[in-house]
Amino acid sequence: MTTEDTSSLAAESLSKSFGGVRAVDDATVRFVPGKINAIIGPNGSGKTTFLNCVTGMIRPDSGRVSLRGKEITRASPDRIVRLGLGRSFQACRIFPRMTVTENLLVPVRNRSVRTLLGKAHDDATVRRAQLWLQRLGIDHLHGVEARDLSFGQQKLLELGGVLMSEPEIVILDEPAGGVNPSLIRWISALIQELNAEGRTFVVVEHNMELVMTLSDHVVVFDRGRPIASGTPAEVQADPRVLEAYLGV
Amino acid sequence: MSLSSTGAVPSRRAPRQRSRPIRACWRHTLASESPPNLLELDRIEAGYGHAALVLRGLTITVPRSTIVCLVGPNGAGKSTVLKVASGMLHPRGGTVRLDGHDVTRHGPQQRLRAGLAHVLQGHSVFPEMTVGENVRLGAYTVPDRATVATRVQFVQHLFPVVSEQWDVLAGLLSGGQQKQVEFARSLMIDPKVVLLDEPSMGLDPKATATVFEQIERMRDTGTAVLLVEQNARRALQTADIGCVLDLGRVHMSGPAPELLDDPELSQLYLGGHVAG
Amino acid sequence: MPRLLGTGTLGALAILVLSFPFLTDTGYLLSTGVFILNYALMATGWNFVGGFTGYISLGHAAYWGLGAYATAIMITRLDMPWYLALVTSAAAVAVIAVPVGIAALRVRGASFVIVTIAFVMILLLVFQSWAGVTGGSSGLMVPRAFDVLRTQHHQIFFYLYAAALALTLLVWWAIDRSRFGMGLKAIREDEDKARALGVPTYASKLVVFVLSAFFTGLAGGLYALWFGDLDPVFQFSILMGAYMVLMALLGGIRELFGPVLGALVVGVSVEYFKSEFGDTQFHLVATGLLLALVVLFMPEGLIPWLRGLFQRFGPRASSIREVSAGELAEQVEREHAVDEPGSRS
Amino acid sequence: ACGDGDAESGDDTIEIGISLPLTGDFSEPGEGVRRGYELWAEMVNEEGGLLGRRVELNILDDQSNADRVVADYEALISQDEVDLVFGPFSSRLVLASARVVDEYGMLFVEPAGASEEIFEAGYDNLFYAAPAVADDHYNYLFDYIMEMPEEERPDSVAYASMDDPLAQGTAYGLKDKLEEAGIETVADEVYPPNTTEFSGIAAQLAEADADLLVGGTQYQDAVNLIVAVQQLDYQPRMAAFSTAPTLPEFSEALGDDVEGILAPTGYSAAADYPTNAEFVERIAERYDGRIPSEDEANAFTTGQVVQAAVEAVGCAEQGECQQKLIDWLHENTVDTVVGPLSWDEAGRPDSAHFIQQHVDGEPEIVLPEDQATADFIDVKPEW
Amino acid sequence: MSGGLFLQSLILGVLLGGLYALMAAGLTLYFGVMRVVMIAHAAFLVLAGYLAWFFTTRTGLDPILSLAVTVPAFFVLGVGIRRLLITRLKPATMTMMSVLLTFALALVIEGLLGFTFTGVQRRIRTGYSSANFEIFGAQVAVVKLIAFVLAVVALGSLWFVLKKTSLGQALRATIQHREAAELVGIDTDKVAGYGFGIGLATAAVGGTALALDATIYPSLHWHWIGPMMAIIVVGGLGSIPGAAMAAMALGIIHAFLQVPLGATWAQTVFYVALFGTLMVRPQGFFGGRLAQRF
Ligand SMILES: Nc1ncnc2c1ncn2[C@@H]1O[C@H](COP(=O)(O)OP(=O)(O)OP(=O)(O)O)[C@@H](O)[C@H]1O
Ligand SMILES: Nc1ncnc2c1ncn2[C@@H]1O[C@H](COP(=O)(O)OP(=O)(O)OP(=O)(O)O)[C@@H](O)[C@H]1O
Ligand SMILES: CC(C)C[C@H](N)C(=O)O
Ligand SMILES: [Mg+2]
Ligand SMILES: [Mg+2]
Repeated sequence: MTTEDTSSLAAESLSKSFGGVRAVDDATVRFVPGKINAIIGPNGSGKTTFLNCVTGMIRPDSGRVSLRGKEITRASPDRIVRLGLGRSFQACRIFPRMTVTENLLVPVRNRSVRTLLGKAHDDATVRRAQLWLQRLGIDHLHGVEARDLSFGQQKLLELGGVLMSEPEIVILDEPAGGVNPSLIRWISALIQELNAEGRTFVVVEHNMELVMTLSDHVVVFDRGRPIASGTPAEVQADPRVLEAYLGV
Repeated sequence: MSLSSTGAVPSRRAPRQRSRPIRACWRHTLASESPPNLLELDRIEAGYGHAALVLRGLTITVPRSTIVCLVGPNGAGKSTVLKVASGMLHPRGGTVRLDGHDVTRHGPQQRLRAGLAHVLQGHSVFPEMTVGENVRLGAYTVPDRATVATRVQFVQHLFPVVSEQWDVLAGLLSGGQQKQVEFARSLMIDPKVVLLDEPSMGLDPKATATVFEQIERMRDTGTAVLLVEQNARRALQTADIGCVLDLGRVHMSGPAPELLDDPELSQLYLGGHVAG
Repeated sequence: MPRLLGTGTLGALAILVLSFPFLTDTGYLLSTGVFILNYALMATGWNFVGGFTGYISLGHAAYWGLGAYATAIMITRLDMPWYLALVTSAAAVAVIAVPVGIAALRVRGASFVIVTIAFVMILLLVFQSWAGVTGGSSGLMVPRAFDVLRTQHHQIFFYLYAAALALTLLVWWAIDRSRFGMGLKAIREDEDKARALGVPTYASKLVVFVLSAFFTGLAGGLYALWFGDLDPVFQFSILMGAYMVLMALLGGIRELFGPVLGALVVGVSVEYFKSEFGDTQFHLVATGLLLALVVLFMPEGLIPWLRGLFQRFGPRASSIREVSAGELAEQVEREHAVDEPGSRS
Repeated sequence: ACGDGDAESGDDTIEIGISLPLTGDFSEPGEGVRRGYELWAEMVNEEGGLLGRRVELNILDDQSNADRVVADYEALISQDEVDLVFGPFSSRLVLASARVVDEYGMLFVEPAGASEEIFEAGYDNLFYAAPAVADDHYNYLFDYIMEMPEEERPDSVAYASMDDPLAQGTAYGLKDKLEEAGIETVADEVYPPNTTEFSGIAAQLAEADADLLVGGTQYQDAVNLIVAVQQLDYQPRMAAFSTAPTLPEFSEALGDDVEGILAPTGYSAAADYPTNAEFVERIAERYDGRIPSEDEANAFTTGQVVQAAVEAVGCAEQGECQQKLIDWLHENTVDTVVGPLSWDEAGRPDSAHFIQQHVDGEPEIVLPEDQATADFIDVKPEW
Repeated sequence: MSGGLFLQSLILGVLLGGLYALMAAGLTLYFGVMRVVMIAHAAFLVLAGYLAWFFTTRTGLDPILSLAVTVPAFFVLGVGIRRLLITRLKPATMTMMSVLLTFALALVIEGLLGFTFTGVQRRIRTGYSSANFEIFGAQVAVVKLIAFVLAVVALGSLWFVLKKTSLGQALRATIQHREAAELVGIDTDKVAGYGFGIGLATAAVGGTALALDATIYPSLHWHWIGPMMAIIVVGGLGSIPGAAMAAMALGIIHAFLQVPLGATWAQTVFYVALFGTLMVRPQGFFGGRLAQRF
């Protein structure tokens, strides 16, 4: 693959089918480095499955995924994270029996034995976690067991977990789902800041308002393959998109 | 006991006539000479385990063929309200009345039989049963096969997923598809009162539209709908009455349109007017 | 407070343990003491897997038995010196645990439990049938390591066990506080999520699994040297495995000293039950009831339960948003002013 | 009779510690041994006790577990501080307990540790209170078979044995001799203790269809094995099993099917040794007219052996007394209900076992001829 | 091996396999419908066996008649156990904790059996205990045949209840999402109770069938736990037809292996099969795949 920008993520004709269902069907996607990419598409169009293939959670049947020109198709999820790719889950996943802070202490990208055997609760890390919680507006809950959080709070916490691993590329599966509109605004502000710091974003979202205001580049999925891509404006104008997704 | 409680209703109403905005929600419903309230939550105090209270003396009433929409920050207690209403969580104080009868002590099944349905937030399909089984189970309490059959057809027509994926294990569906199945399942009965916890979460625009259509349909067929939505604008556009919940109290309430135009509200709870 | 409590327990335990042999000289009490230490070592060893990853192994007796037989065979067949045999066999057990772990850790929950049961069952059959090497059902006699009176023999092994236990606890503690440990606990909570956050789940599980086997095997080796008579039915029994779980659970699997405390309680009561209801099967009933009570009423274990009692009176963290949306808005605005955690990568 | 140490061992009593398999694999013979011990104690006490002190038995149940039996003797000796110990039942448990007793330096006379391993371990404090060690249990039967005329002599043998020192000891003791004599082994099955499913083994025995079936058994396994081969309709011409046929439960479990089944036994009710008559009589009155079983006899023998030593040496407590008792037994011969016993330095008795056969439903001694109470049935009736 | 022995082993294998199938079916039922690993299942089998034995020795009637008492009794017992014990477990930790809880149950049962009936091994002796008839030169033991028939009947009715009644569905819904199940109007308590009751009822039948032709003693259940667990994993946790088929297959293989390998080594076939399954197909060969995704 041609040498590209340091944080380029691309998928070459990925396919994944489950029994009969072709969840992802020969999808080729190049995400714009350093920008906020959005993926939209009807329910069941394969967005999440596509992300699962990209992040190594499931093995694609065919096709290849590359990060900074390096192939990562068969790499294990944890290795991919270490390469700087962080992702959040749609049905939000947190560690129920851990406190909010501990939830953020889990991700460790450095694999050296010294780091691993080092103290988990060391001050620097804990302070960093605290700052993230503040930016997400849930720092007052730091001592609470995650299972006691409300749904939206859990979504925020999950986002925090992803950000703690300081990924260069952040993949978010419906970060705004079930989140209060005001918080959505803060989240999008946060995303923009982090993007300004040079992180690439890939956001799957059904909240069109958010997608249109936030993203620089939009990919539209339908029946497992990208049917259109471009700036929000372009995409919004595209008849295929209107027909397949917006349904107006 | 149902007698005494119904008897108690009018006497209780009197003092609340002149009450602070916290009861506004309820007062408003009186104003619009609407039929008796199907669901009444009266000065509810509730919390989880030993932890502090989540709901602190909250009062909400939902009249027949009305959509009351609860909006509020995450963790305000919206889902908790619904759990209390459906009997999944027993309040520490206050009373729950269903069609005038005190059901505070009743469990979910009793309230279901009394005509109250609750669609949970997040995923509540039966993951290892097919979409078909899931939908049919929605009509578990409906004895008449014919009715079930017609309703199945109805939801299949509403949500293509249901018919297309009829034999797929529900747990394997995509997030949005699962929500659609859940909603379809809730349409298998026609209850007097429906509690919907963020039905449009994770749905694509088309499905969202369908869902809101159905909510309106329910309202028009006389159902009382208590709707929790984070997609607040959309929700308030559909709803008759809006209640803003914060810190476990009714922070503000009134006719949905009024709330929509309230600047302070839209700033704090509706995320302002997202430019663009 | 908890730190203080911890060190307190530690000191108390240490003193109690080390002074025990001087408090009694009847061989029976001594041997009971040794047996309880053996339990404690096994349970703590078990807790490397059970406690950190939440994978419940009912077949851990397998490693105990393997350690015991390996030591015995090395001494009798290869006539190694006892200390060499002890260490080598523990290591050997760890090596054996690698392939087993690779196979067993592929599955979670019930399947895992069943696999561990199956493993101990296989070993039982093998060690019963392979009489040429293992002595079959007639068991295996281990020559005495030290030529001393029986009571002294007990005393020596009491201290050997105590040392091994101390070592094991140290390692557990080190992992518990480490980032590695945090990853393991994440696995216990939600394995897939942990992977997605960069925890190398499979490797981590395997590491603790092998460690666990090692220390359990060590316990076995010591047992062989101390008790001196191995019987497959006893060495490879699910019951023994269940005792390990019971003890760890009773004390609290998230606690450093949980298994030790559990071992003390179970060990004492089992010995008591056996001597009380010796020739009836009543000790089983008693043990069963104990296990049931723990599972039903203090699934978190004794230590957390006690701690809970204290905290009942102390202040508790409330999970409610105590800030209204308004305040939160301002606060967040402020956040944007202060330094960006995101910038330090 | 369980482990509560309240049996105060003052000067006026002699407390004897015993661990027995009252439950589990060996429970039937275990119970037999207990009956033997208790009868002995009763009779001694009637006579005014040992050295004028009452005898008290402190019996624990080891559930047929090797680990329990060790713990039991440890407790009995160090905790309850008993004055003497008697052995448990069956070689497996004797093997395990011999060491702990030895390390406390106590005399260990045992009724049921017949297998060679025990004596090879070389404990000088151990004595097996029965006529012969396991390997020699079948000696008379072997001689008899050899004297049979060619055409009647079984020319194929099938062995099925529990993986247990005694059981295998007896069966393989015979196997070695027969093979040496050129009689072909057509099947040789070994099963672990606690096996309950015998149909597979039976299928092969039936397939081999040997003339002589030898079972190295304890109790229940013998019953199950026999029923299993019956279900496959295998009819050997001769069948010999260890231990089980010497127990009263055996014929209760199998009814008439026991007819003609052979077994080695260390005891004959008919033998006219001193004290035997009285022993038989006492058993009869205790257990409605039944003749003593081997295990009752061996247990009683154990008592007699220890009694002889104690009375000769004149002491019975822990400490150097025990060594005196041991030394005395090494020097002397003791008259018992199984005949005069003396031992080699490892504790092996040096006489021979009888061969018993169920004739008309009763266990009779058929070998050796001079002791026989009934004639040997050459061809076993169908079972 | 000779033709005669081959046929003989085959017959023994099939008859035994039928019994395994019934035992495993009960075990997999608990898991399939409520994620409970019922370690005590084997103990209940032995209990039923003892009751049958006790019944026969006391009344002198045929042990099979004891089913009239034990089956309903065990059903009620099952409902009770579920009510009083299982419900107290947190759904999150259900699988793990149920292992331990039912393990405790097994110990208690074993203990009580030993306490009341002593550890002495028992065997039911009926007129037909050693009866047998011949087909193609191979012998078929009457008792084994009866046990087999019992197993088949029980399995059949089990299948009917779960497939042809709404109970089956309600059961599965209950375990998969309790709250949701209640919200669609299922009486989750009652339903799960029935599930457990049925499971134990199968144990009653299985135990009686077992006791017809085997010795029973309190600690016997340990010998069954291993093979049965292996069977239900190979068959696919929760899949009753899977368990039945795996049981039959392994039963036959076991019978054949006994000839060359002998009793003990043959036993390992169950565990070898188990590990094999994990390597090739962790979810088992017939098991409905669990709906897990991210
Ligand atoms: N593990 C699986 N097994 C079987 N089918 C699956 C699996 N995962 C996904 N699918 C199917 O693949 C299709 C795409 O699912 P996916 O979750 O990727 O959709 P999506 O675009 O994320 O939808 P949504 O917007 O609702 O999240 C769906 O039809 C789903 O049923
Ligand atoms: N199971 C529980 N145990 C303890 N506390 C809980 C539990 N569920 C919710 N809470 C707490 O109760 C408060 C209200 O929770 P609730 O789920 O009702 O909020 P919500 O309004 O539904 O928020 P969201 O919009 O995010 O769903 C939250 O602060 C939460 O921390
Ligand atoms: C002859 C028998 C009493 C021998 C005893 N059964 C033993 O195990 O050695
Ligand atoms: Mg998705
Ligand atoms: Mg909510």
